[in-house]
Amino acid sequence: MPAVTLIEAVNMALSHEMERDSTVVALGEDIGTNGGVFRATDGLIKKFGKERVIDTPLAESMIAGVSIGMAAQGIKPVAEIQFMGFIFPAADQIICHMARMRHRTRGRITLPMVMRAPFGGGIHAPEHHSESTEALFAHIPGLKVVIPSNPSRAYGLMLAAIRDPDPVIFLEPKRVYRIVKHEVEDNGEEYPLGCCFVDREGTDLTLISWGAMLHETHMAAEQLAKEGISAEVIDVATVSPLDIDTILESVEKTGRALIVQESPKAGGLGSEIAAEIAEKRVFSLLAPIGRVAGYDTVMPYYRLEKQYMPTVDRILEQARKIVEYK
Amino acid sequence: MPAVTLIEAVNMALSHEMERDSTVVALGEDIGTNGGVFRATDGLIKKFGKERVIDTPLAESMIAGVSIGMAAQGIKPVAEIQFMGFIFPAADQIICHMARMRHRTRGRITLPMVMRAPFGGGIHAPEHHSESTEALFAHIPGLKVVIPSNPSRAYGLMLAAIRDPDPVIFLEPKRVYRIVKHEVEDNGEEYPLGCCFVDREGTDLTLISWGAMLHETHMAAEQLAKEGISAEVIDVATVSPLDIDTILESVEKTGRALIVQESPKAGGLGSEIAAEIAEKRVFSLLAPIGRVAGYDTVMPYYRLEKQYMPTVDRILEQARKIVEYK
Amino acid sequence: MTTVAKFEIKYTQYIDQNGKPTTKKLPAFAKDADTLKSLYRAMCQVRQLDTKAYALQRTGKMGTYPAATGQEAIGVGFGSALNKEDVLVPYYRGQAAMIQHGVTMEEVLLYWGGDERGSDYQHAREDFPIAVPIATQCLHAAGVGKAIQLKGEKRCVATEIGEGGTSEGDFYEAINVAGIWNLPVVFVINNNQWAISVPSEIQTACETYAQKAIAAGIEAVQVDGNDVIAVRDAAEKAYAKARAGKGATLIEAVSLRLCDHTTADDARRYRPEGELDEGWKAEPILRLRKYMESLGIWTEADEEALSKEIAEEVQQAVDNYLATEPQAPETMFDYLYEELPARTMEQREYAIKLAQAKGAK
Amino acid sequence: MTTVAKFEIKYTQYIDQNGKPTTKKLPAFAKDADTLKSLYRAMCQVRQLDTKAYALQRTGKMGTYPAATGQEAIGVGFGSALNKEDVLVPYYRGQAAMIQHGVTMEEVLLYWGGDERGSDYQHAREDFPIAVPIATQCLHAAGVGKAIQLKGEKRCVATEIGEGGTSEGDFYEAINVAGIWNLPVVFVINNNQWAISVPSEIQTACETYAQKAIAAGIEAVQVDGNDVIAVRDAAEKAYAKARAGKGATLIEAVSLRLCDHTTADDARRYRPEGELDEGWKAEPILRLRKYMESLGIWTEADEEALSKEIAEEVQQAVDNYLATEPQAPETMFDYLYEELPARTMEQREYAIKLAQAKGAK
Ligand SMILES: Cc1ncc(C[n+]2csc(CCOP(=O)(O)OP(=O)(O)O)c2C)c(N)n1
Ligand SMILES: Cc1ncc(C[n+]2csc(CCOP(=O)(O)OP(=O)(O)O)c2C)c(N)n1
Ligand SMILES: [Mg+2]
Ligand SMILES: [Mg+2]
Repeated sequence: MPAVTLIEAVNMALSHEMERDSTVVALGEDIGTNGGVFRATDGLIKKFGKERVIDTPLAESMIAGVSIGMAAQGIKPVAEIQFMGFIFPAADQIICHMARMRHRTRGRITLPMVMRAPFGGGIHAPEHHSESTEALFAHIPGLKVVIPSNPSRAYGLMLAAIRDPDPVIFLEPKRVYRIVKHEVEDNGEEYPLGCCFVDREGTDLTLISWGAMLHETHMAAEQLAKEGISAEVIDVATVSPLDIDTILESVEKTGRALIVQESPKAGGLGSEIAAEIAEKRVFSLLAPIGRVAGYDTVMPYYRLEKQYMPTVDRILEQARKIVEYK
Repeated sequence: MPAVTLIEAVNMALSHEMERDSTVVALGEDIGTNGGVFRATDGLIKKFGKERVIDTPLAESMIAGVSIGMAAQGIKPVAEIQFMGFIFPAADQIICHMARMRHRTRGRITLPMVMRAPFGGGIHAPEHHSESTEALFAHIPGLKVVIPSNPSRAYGLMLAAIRDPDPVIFLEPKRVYRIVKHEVEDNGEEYPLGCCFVDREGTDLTLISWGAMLHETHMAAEQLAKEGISAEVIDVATVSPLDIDTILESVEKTGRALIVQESPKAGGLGSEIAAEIAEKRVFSLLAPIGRVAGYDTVMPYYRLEKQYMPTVDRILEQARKIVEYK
Repeated sequence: MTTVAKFEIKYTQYIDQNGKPTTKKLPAFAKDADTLKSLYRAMCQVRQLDTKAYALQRTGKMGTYPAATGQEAIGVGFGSALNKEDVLVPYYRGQAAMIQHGVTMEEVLLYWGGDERGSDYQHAREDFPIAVPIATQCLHAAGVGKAIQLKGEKRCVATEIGEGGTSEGDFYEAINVAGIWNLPVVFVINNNQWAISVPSEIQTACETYAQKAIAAGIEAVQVDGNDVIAVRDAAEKAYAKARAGKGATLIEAVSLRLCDHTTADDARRYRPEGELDEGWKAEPILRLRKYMESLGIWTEADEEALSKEIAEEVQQAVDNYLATEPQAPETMFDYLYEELPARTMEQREYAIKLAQAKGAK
Repeated sequence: MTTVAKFEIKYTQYIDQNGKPTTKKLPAFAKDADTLKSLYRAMCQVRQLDTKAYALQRTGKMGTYPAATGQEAIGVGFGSALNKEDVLVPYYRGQAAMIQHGVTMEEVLLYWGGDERGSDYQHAREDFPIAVPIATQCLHAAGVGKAIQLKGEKRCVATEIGEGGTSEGDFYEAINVAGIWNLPVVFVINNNQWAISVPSEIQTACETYAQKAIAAGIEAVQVDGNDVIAVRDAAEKAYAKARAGKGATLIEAVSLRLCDHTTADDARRYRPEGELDEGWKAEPILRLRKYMESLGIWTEADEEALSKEIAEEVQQAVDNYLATEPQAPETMFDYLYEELPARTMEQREYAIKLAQAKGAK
């Protein structure tokens, strides 16, 4: 089994599915000859030709709108938005059409399609290359929003996303594109969408995160273990629709919840998770629900980005507070 | 003092401020000769001429982007987006520029401007004319998002929005554009942005809402009073940045919170409010935090819209549950 | 200074407003009685449907409705030239073309009557539903065209947009990609000279809307949008070219909106004096009738028979529409995803419970 | 069929790649030694700055940086023709024009070095900061132009965009509104023939980018973007027209990107064999030098003196840049609103506390 990085796993899944299903087509800016600015589509144009690996003109609304038209006609587009910071010109097509076509036509026209975008901070990139705005799309009924946290999940979830009968926004945490490798067999086995993964079992506290932040979260859990605190770690993975039951079960067990997110705190996905706990398990709680998050300000340019992003220390500080709460 | 509707109050405030401040300019689709499809700008073109009341070409990204350029040059644009469902083509300009110019230039360029849009359901309109997506913009640092619930607040908050040194998204609950009248003196007195209003004092339960839903919320409070339940009612008014302290104080007093919102539940503003309570006052709670909200699905066409929107009965049902919670 | 590129925009009209041919070179179908009669019938049908829908709205039996009064020749012209296997991507004022391609009047009424089933076209299964967000449909049409191209099919796509809608970025992005990808898409601009209250004089500095195609490197033609023969002829040529893999075309059809923007609008607030009187003289239906009369293929009797026949059809559609029970509350959820998430399933149950409780009351 | 509109696109070049005038009718400044030398100096300065920035990035002292190598004549040409009171709305590859309008090299370095203070221009106070989201700046330029028009001022606005960026809806919406509102805005297309890895052959079907102006009803001209005299001359005329209230102009300047897209790119992955060799023969700096030599106003000695002088200036800017301490953590919050909300204020305090704790460690 090859040991692959997250970005390689994405590439593997795309290649596997394009091999298996001739209706799958990749499109986006610089995804062909250049293989994508992060190389997610590297080599695909050689394998599948420029009919199925399409370098588009520079227009995100076009990429989304054209993908919608293609999907309606039985082609399965996997569209790349070069950086999530550039997804907003496509917001209208995503929110008003991608999310609604099945509903609007009473199921007559459906849109099996994937929109991929690298997101998140920590790679010293220019402005608009580091934000985490998954919560915006998680609030839109009709979309599925999926965020893999490691290579195996990237492979399995990408396969599931492409095979899903409904539109999926697939956000790739670029900070961890290459920091870990997993042995991933290219066997076409998918991971289920719409469910959280309990990465680590614990009894004192539930740490809930997704995407790149899961790495800091796991490091924190390790450290807490050394301090005799047993933390359960949940990878949300599909941030919408949310598998809240797995989270509630865990919180019921541990009585303590700490949510870790990179995006700004106000109105982030963590708020939805906290609200659900507060509605359905409030009296299982032995401590307030904590949220370690990016600050409610604009993501700074890279010289200060480390100061913006949640760190293992910040997670530990909050976790200890919660566990020691009287 | 004239008794005016909410839409008339908006018109009064625009007129007042354009009179007072010659740098204020209104622009948008059909706002000139036609006075806006809801007549918010009725008569302004006669008073101020077509230099200051501008019928724009049909392009929302343009309206937002041009307003940004104007604001940077000392003109104060009050831009209308005809319906909030059509704000998405402008999302990129709003999120990537309107919210960031001051921050990006270290205060060198600021954008005092207002973007108005009618929003919400209940008027038998076609698709995309009834949604409530305030939570999307409330998640964007650098924006202020203001929602008046009645004529007096519409007048005072609109004045404050135009005078504010930073960009304000001003969402008008069109369902209540004309259902109530207030005596509003055209005295140029503003209401403060960034603070909640306690509309009704109570001791048993805090009802938190904004916009049109406040009307159902008040009706529910009336009914609850008849049943011997004393409900405090809070009008959030500025949904971002959130004045959470006023809410926390109230919840600390009542020990019970029920949030009423028209937008889909998942990731709505109510989730942020609930999360803050769960983080900062969880042990003041005598019952789970309730959220009465639109369902997590696409707003239906008008024949079913009544089935979608929260009703007084739904609020009452939840409120009683919470008060009776053991 | 050397000239590196040259362009021109041509205008076509076959029948003037008095029903007289303005050229000897008429397309073949312009002499075919059956074709002319079917075009005439289609235009009269939409005219009556719109009038009826308007009346329904005024009596609270219909939602906001956008009539196409005066622009019937546009939708009928390009809609009737489509083959069944072609794909139509309409806009909200698209009933004339939609009906030509198999959408029923009842479906049109259901849609504007606030019922999603109005977009579940029973015949035009592949046609797109109405796109309310302006210009967005142009990109869907390009995508459909791309799929057709990838599948190596000989079909084409037609989409319609108002002249005001051409100011939106999506319109331009769509014609640009249709140009560079050589897509089998035909963009029809319904130039009814108004975008609600905004006239072309403040919409764009272009002398023609057709010339916007030059920014995409695609072919364009301007036609008299009140001359159904000119519209249909331009569409036929553009479709043939598209199906042959020769790429996209932009057709600007110049007409005039003889009605309010929608039932929610009052054009008297902005429409200049006399515009309507002039407009009615140029409208498409009377013109075609005069032409058919001059060919001796249409009589007063035909006219009466036809309008009676159509009245019955429209009434039938209206009756069916009015007899349609609203959808059950759970249908708010049943088409969101193929499989409804557990959480939303609870909301579905709750909505059903509430509805039953109401019913019980 | 009658022709209702005609258009043509003209191309201008004054100096060919051998430094020879291609016409007798040169603009006056083309014979003014001081002007020519200052243009030459400006181009050489940007070339050296870009080279230096590249080197800094390779040694970890700079973030992603977009050089303008080969395109110096574009930014220098239209930037140098601006008056101080005019407004520049740049794009990310805009350093050549920005520096001409008063932005310092140090500010350019700070910006790409990940420090927001790089956009707090000390001299060009009214110029817009770099817009990273492509084409969005075109609308800001239109808005600035509208404000200038409303205020009745005689200033103009210049904005730059890459040829690939013209595929975005915002570009089209901007030229369209600039047309209908007759705005004092000049849009400069930096056609360096590549959008990262995407060549014009798959970007648009247009033969020229200039012709996109026809869709907005504004005037357009295509110039040799490697001929600083042609660029500057076109800009001067467009600005004069704009300041006189005669409306907007689109200038397409045809050049070639002789460097990678940015330091994060590797053009060898997609650039065809031999393109660079050809490209370097046409590049703007050598061309102007040859021309100046042919006028007898430039010598080998001048060249050496100049490049030494510039090297020192650039080094000075780099030293200042490298000596700039990072901003304090609270600056993440201090420019979000005029007044920071209470809630965010707590986060500000927390961030300061953390930083101090780190410092303490
Ligand atoms: C993106 C968007 N913005 C605004 C609207 C509101 N609106 C509906 S129709 C209309 C005018 C359209 O005029 P035009 O494109 O000429 O088409 P017509 O209605 O005249 O057929 C407007 C502004 C909309 N539906 N979508
Ligand atoms: C809206 C948006 N989409 C994508 C990008 C990523 N991106 C940065 S530069 C670039 C290519 C731009 O090419 P062009 O417009 O020709 O300008 P050039 O870089 O060649 O000067 C792309 C796709 C972006 N910055 N903004
Ligand atoms: Mg129109
Ligand atoms: Mg380029």
